[in-house]
Amino acid sequence: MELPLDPDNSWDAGAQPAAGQDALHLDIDGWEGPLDLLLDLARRQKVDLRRISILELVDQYLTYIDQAEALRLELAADYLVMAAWLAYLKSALLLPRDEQEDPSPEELALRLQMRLQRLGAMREAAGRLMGRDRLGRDVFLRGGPEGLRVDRKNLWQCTWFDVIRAYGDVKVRSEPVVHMVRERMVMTLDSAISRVSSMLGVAIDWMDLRDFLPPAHDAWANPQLRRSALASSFVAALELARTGKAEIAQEDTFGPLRLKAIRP
Amino acid sequence: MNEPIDDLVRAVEATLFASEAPMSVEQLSTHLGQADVRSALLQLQTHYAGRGIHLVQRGGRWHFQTAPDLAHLLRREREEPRRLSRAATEVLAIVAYHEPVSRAQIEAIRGVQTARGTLDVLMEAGWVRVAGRREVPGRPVIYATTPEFLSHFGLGSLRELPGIDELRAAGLLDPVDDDMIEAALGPSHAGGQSADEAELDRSATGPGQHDDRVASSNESA
Amino acid sequence: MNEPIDDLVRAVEATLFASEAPMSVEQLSTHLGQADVRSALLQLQTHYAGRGIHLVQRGGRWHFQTAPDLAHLLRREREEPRRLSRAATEVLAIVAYHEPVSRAQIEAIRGVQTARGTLDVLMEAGWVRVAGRREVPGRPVIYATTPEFLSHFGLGSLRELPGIDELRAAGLLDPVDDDMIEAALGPSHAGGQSADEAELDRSATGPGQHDDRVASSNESA
Repeated sequence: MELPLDPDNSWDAGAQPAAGQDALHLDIDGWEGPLDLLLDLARRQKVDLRRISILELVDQYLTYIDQAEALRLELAADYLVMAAWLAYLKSALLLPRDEQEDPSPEELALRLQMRLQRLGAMREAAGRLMGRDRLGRDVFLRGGPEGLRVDRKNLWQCTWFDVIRAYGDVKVRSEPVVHMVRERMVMTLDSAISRVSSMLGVAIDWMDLRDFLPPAHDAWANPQLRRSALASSFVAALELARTGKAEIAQEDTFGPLRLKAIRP
Repeated sequence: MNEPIDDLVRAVEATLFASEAPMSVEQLSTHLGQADVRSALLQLQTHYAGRGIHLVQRGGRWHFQTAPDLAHLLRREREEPRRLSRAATEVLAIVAYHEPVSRAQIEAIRGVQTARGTLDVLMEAGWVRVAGRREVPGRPVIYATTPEFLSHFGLGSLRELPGIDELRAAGLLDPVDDDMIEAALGPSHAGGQSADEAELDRSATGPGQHDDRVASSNESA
Repeated sequence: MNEPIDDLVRAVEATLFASEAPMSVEQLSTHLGQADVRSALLQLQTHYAGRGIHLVQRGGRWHFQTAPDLAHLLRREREEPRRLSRAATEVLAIVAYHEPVSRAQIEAIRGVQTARGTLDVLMEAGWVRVAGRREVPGRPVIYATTPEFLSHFGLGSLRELPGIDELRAAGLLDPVDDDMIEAALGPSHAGGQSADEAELDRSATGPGQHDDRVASSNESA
């Protein structure tokens, strides 16, 4: 019962040499399981599968199994299981009814018959399918089609407003961040020098630098302007000291800066 | 000699001739600037009916092919396509007539376990595809045929499968529900494993392992 | 509808259709049992003359091919609308406002590097063209807009583009806040640098940067 084992090849290898078991030749090659064997036996009754005699079929199957065993053929387990089940079915069909039984033996026989019909139908359908005019075997496609090609072309979309808005964005983004110093009131260095030197000219003693600033009213009340005046006056003092026109003294760190004219 | 031919008919004719693959009405229409190609297809089909080339529709896709009666002229010099094993042809028929089907349903009909390799061969041939999973416990994979299956076997649709109406009328294509499978498998599988166990085993030992009986034998039997 | 066709004509038709290469009269004849195929070929040629495919003879070999006037069907162009990227739109605007400009100038104005692909896209769109080279060291390629640019955007000439004052009036040059400036200058400037430092950084990115100051700024305050 062992058949050539070629599990990976579901394509027919073509001329398959018959197994060399001449002594055991019992027309047993090629069954695909017990159902397959049953179907073949049923076909031999030469009647419509719907009208086969199940009892006859069971007998044939059991006889077949007996023969195979007599010939010491190694039968796959499922053949034996089927034989046992069929033997049970036969006895159930023949013996007086047990009303309790469900499914009934007749129902089981019907199911078996249905399964055989179902398999028979598919086997026949497969044959008819394979026999059709098949593409590449009986009918052919065009041998050298030119082929269709679809080139994709981008259709770019953009509106006039998109363009000018983009330009505006570029302009705004790339515009340098310019910090304009707003024009504001300052005391220039020149005016500080002339103011400090003229006031030094009349001073007799040391004077605090802050005393050289203009009086803090009107425009000079502006703190920014006062700071500018202080800074300019400080630079003016340094300048006068550098040119030998004034002395600068500071007693403590951050203490008041005092100036005094150097009399030539 | 010939009456003038409609431009659209000519365009459909040229497009289908040039195409490397069958084309659906939608594909044709898209290629030809959204034209309605249906009537052109029917005109061409009629025109070519008696010729050496036919225009056919397979699974909604159209292609030209040689006339079947000229097979003897053309088959020559061409290598015979490899033949499928009987097991594979049976499985193919079951998938086609019952689709979508699970492996367990295929096995229930055939009464034997089906080697994984058998379905692989059919999928490799491009005739069978995985069509999802059935939403039942275990979520088994289900299989169905492809448009290439229809093209290859010259079927406009599955409704043209040989004898399908009779088989359906006889109840031979009724869905095999799981209980039925269990009951039906009872006799032949009593000695052995459940389908799931077999599946696990198979994935552990490699494809096709179990199917000594399937990969054998010839179609002719 | 069709008159019956001679079997040999049908055979020649199918054979040429299925053949992967053009066939000579001798090859055809050999293939078809030494039949004299010449008259069949001429019949077919006449039959197909007005159709979407023609039977033609080239260098003594016969084959079917698409009718020359339908050759455009073999290579279709499909237009896919795509929106111009922001970067490309900016570059387009700069070319339009400053043409002819070199790539370096575009980058200087945008303040960021411009991918080569961006200009390619604009040239593919047909809106920008290479307008020669500038006669300065390095002879950089300069770019300008095309007539298609004008017609696409409905402009009589580039002078119709709104000027700086008009852009400002339209609010398109409204001052941006510090966050936006920082975002534009990149993350490295986020840490509150003085304007001068930022200025130095920026002038390092390229020439032409500072000219913009003239047209810009909001010292009106």
